[in-house]
Amino acid sequence: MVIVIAVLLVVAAVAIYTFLPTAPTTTPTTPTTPQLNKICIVYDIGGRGDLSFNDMAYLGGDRAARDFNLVLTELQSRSESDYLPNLRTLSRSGECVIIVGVGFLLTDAIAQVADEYPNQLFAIIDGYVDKPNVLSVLFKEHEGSAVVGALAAMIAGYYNKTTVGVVLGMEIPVLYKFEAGYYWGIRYGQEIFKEKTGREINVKILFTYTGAFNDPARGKTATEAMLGEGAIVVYNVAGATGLGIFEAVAEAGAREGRTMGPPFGIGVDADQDYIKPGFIIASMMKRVDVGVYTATKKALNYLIHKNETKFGGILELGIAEGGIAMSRVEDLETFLELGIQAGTIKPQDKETILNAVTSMRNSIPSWIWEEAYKLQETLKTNKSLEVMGIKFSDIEAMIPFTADTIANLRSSLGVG
Amino acid sequence: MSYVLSTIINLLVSTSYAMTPLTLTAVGEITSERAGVVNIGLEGMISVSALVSVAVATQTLNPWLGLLAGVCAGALIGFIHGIISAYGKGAQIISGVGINIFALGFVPYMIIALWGVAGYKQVPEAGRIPRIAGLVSPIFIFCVLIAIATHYILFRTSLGLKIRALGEEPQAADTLGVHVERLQLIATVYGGALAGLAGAFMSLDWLGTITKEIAAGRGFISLALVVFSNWKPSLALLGGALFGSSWALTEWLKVLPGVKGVVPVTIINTLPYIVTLGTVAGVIGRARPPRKSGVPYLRE
Amino acid sequence: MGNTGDTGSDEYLVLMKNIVKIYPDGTIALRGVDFTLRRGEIHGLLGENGAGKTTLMKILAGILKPTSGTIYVVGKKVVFSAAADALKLGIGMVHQNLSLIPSFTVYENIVLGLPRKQLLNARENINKLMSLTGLRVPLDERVEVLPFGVKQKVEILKMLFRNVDVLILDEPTTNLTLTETRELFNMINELKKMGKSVVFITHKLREVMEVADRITVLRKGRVVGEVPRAEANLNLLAQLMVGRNMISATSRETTTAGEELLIVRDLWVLSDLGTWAVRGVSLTVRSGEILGIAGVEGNGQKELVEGLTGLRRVEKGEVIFRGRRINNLPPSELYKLGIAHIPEDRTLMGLILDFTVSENSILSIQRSTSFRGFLNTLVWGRVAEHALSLITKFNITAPSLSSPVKYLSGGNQQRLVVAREISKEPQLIIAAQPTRGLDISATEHIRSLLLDFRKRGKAVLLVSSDLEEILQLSDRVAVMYEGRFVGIKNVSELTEDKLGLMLGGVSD
Amino acid sequence: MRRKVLIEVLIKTGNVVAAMTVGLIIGGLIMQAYGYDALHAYYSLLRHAIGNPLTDPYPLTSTLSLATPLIFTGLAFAVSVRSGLFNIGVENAVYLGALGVVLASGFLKADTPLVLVIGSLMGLSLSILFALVAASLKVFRGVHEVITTIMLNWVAYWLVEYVRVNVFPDLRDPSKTIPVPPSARIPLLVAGTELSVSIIIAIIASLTTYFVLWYTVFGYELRATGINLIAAKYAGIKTSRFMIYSFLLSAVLGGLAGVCEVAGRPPHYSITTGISNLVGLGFDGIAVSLIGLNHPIAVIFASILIGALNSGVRGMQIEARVPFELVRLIQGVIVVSLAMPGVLSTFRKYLSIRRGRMEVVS
Repeated sequence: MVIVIAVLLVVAAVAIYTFLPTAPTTTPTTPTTPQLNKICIVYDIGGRGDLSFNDMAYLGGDRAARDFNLVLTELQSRSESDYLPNLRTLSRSGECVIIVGVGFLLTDAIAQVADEYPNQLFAIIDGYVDKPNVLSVLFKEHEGSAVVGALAAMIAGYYNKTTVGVVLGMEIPVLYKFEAGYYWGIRYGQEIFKEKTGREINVKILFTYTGAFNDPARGKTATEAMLGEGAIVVYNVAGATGLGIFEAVAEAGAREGRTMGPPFGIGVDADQDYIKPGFIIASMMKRVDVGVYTATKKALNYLIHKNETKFGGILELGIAEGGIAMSRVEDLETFLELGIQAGTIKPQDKETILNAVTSMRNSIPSWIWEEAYKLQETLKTNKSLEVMGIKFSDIEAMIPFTADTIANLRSSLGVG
Repeated sequence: MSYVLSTIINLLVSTSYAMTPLTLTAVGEITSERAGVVNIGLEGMISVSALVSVAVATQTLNPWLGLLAGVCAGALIGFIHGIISAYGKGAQIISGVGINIFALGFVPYMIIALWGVAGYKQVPEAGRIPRIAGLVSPIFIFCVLIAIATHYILFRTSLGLKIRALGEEPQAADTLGVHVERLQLIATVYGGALAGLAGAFMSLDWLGTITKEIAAGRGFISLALVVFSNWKPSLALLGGALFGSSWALTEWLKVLPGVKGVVPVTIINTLPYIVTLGTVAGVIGRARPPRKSGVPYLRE
Repeated sequence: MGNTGDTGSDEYLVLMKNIVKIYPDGTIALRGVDFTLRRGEIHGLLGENGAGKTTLMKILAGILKPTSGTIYVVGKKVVFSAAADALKLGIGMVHQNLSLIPSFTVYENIVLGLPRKQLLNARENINKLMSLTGLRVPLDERVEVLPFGVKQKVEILKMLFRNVDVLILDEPTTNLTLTETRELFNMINELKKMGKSVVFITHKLREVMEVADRITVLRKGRVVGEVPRAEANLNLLAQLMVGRNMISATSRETTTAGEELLIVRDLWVLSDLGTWAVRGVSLTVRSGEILGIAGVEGNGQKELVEGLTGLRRVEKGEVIFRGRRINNLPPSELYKLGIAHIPEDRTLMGLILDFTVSENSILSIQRSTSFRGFLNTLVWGRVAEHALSLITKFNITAPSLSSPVKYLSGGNQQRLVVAREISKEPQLIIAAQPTRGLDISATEHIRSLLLDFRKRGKAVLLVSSDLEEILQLSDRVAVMYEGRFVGIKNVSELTEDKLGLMLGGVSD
Repeated sequence: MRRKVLIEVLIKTGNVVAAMTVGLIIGGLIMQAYGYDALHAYYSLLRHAIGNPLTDPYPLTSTLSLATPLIFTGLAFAVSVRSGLFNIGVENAVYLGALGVVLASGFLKADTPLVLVIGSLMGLSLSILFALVAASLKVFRGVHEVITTIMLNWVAYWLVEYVRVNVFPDLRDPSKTIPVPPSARIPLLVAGTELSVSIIIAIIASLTTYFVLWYTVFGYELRATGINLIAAKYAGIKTSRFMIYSFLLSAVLGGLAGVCEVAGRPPHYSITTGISNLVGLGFDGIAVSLIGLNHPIAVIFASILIGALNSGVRGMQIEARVPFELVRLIQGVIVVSLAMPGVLSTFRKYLSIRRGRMEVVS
């Protein structure tokens, strides 16, 4: 009896398996000729919702898909072991115009699959792969970080405070770039402040690695510690952990009856000024979306339009390339507009947010803003700015950072 | 206020927040394990309840309704787990693992489905739980009370006697007219409700946001806390305070200039775990789990 | 067989009709059984192990669901979905394998599950009940530290406290002394006077004759007789129960005792509570003799046995086996020297219930070279041979060598333990309560095995609370009372009455 | 006798299949409710988990390669369950096993197979060391293993992070540790896939575990300790010693998972940020072990089952365009349904009761 049931089950399973492809309900799954019409994005295990490169990559992919009439295929990874099979499966399908690997964690996997499928085009965000069919999209996070660092120092000076901080996620080299730029920027900001006001300030810099990108609780507690140590501005370089930073900052302000900072947070990657309007002084935007969009465009040019002969190489996006910038109110407007389109932000909220952000910005003397944006302009072309004996170009030369080099830099910039 | 004093107060406040979700979840799980049902899906229950509470609080702009919804969501998962464990005599550990995986999918999926953003949603100010004196969370107070009350119920009342009997020898309780399955289900639902409250606390009170991995391992720490406390809610309160304070202290230490130069951050991060391990090895020692906890009760 | 109308009438407090019980593994326990119980009646339910007595009563107590059949209580058809339902109707059962919660106190065990209002002066009421029935138990002690006999009292008290109309006692005298048994019977009669009904499950003919008003005999899932006491006699009942004439009681041949195998001098052992359980016991066991240790349970026998078998630390004194001091040697060493141990609780200690028959047949001799192959492997072929030889030689009924022993009946489980221990070819067997809870044929079998062992010039240290067994098997008898020996006597000098006095600590 | 065993196996398999079917149906309804084609999704799942191995072995190799570490961790947990422990420390054994290989790569700085040998030894020693902490606290202080192992997992986690950041970062890409040198890597079984010789090691490990547990005195005593401590003591078994042995055996098996992952899985051959290539393998092992009824041979099949689900996820995303989150949700439902006790067993009970009833009537 039991054996009969078992056999029946097996037969049923096999039957379903064999006959399914011909069943009319299923859309064609084994098309005879694969259509080259997809943008394929493979996220790292952080996945969507990291408020960072994964989400931004989606934005860029989505925009490119609409602009170039392509289909966006997203593939999230359950674990690191999925990267290689995910990339291989996509490559084998032959349907992807470009496969974008989001995050440095995918570097090795892309390097390997790029060899196996030399005709498939890839892009890697935040990683470097030296293959003709791979576009390495790198960002100059240190540039933007320097700008927000200068802003932080000047705000500290303006409010007669002495401390600023940065809360980071896991200890990885990409984050060292943020750190380096930020510290340099703070020291440079001190110089500007002295120049403008004649007052010498020496800002104490606090930093901490929470060890997680996904735990706002750690971000909040660390920020509370920093505020307890007298910090007035805290820079978020911690993905979703950063939500806790903003929370702590806003709470501290609210406790003193304020609807806007100080203290302030600084947003990262996306324009995060809207998360806690009034308490996020600005955001260091890292436009991964621009990277994905540009990579797709390059792939189409090379593959379809044939008006580019070379695909691979490094696409380095900094302030000059529009890949890195400190947010402005106009950026926020654009972001909010996108949010309204996507239905994530209610149209009536837009004005409220904009008003809050604008009045926050107005509470800081305009010369501080001007100086910060001026530094942003300068860094487009001039890397020889120097503070405490360190030129900005020196920092670029240290990339890729290791734990040792960043430790050296911290001590030479007087970071505790 | 002097620097030292304010730092101590700040640390105490941080501790009160860090310990609340752990203690609540552990107290619930203690009740459930005392009744013989092990639920390792705590992580998932915290996350799902956090999500549901934010959904309701955002919609109604009423934090208490959100809180209630979170509690209900936890209770519902507890109910499903209870049905599978108590009535279905299923494998409790597998079910718990399944709950955790389910939450890993459910929470981010619903965040996208509900709000069109991936990964997080802020709670509007009107949906946040108000603080007492701007510092203390009412749920922290409630957490202390519920731990004491649960302890009292478990060890001083006839209901508690019945519940503990289920974890020790359900057959004996069964013959005396204790409704084994029903009571196990109730205990599991209670456990779920407290885990749900923990989730709602994290999102509506402590962090003011839901993220897709909001529990971030706290479910498993709670599980350890259950053992740490030797299945006694009052000790879970102490254990929660111990872990919470060393956890908060860790985050503080890492911020202080100079510390990192001496000890690498990664090593500082082990502090709460080593403290717990040391305490349990040095002070607590032998723990005796409920004898039949995790074992489905099968009648002949 | 049923002699009543089809609907339950008021004549019977309980009427069970055509009860069939088939267990999920296919075992048929009851094949259409009718059973009646009158108000104020003491009803003996007699049968061998596996006859279905317990199953039938568990169905009445709502613990098991019948596969088919109907139950009427006071003329009304009832369906029990849980024990609670039966308890509500005043039917309570005291199990043979007690259902107490070890880590709870006696008080907690008694009041478990009671509604709040009954708890208010529960302690007072329990005390009243204790003095009424004479069942005295320490209310604030944890049950796990109590001896078996006391636990059973707790169990009975627990049911009485629930004010049941029908009290089902499953083999209640197994662990009671003569005096205690007498007390129990008095108490049962008291209950009868109060208008309560008692079902008394047993396989002991004398007891059922002594106490029951009416006797139902079960054999292999069927009722084979329902006899009023006036019409019953021992032979009739025995024949009904066993299905054939009784085997004559094993007789003991005289042998001459030889060398002193085991010498114990001034032995002191602690109990789990850290109090002295064994206070300076001295004894010798010679080859070719059985030394019986009688005593009410909880007087240190358990600790004595565990001390001698390496399971519990010997604090003071000396244990010498064949000239060698063996204090505190681990069990494995003792086995090598030729000591075997039949533990008092086979399900907890003597067997691993989830292990197969084969696996259990080598428990404690698993390291023997006869089963070991290359690199410490277990050669299952040889194990199976061993198990098979035990099964055939000792007449054990088992579904197969590879079925878990939990599926064996109690008698066969114990046969397996005894067979295994005897097969070790030891010089001395320490046997604790070797026939507890077994039916007549299993009991006789195991006793004859022990006597046979003695006949071969080996020695047995028998610990038993069953006086009949002590008198039947032992050459010399020691009585243990509060951790000491009241006296060691040759069996010929003893009678049950004399022994009874000594059990109470009275030496002559 | 043989036949009985076969029926047992079939029933148990049938129970898993039946439970999974329930899970799949519920999952399918959820997908339909959210507007996805469930049949298509499941078809893609199968296609990417198994496919047609004759024409294209890739999906199957992917499934098997994802199953490999789970076999080890499942075994590790099964061994501890068999000895009566709930050892969550398999997770840290995985980390530390991998750490050993990385440390060896860093210290030896040579491209030689010796790195694998020494690394495995170091890794296993490390995981054994951690297991000894839990074991001795259990045996000497009575500290329950659940708490010690959860804490030790985190200690091990940060220890590995420390090595990644401060001791042996890959200088070319410091987001991960230095890689295992090429000649010390476990070779691939099928070129162009992720399936390495590790799976053979895993299967050998599971056969060995089976053999040790059921065909040696050691295994006999270990299992006896796990089922009934008192009876084991009676049998002259030094039970606390066997608890320690079980911890060690779990540590070795878990450690092997780490070794095989770091030395045998392309493309990293190193430990990455947040140990993200190893995190969770130990916990997945719990589910695998329980689904496989804690039997070393069944653990292989349970691992393949979970491996297939994990591999098929990609098909559901690419072809049926079911979002990843929903796929995980459904995976959770399926695992929950696996907790349900056997449908077939219930059916069989019903049958045997019916058979008995007929016997009574006749």
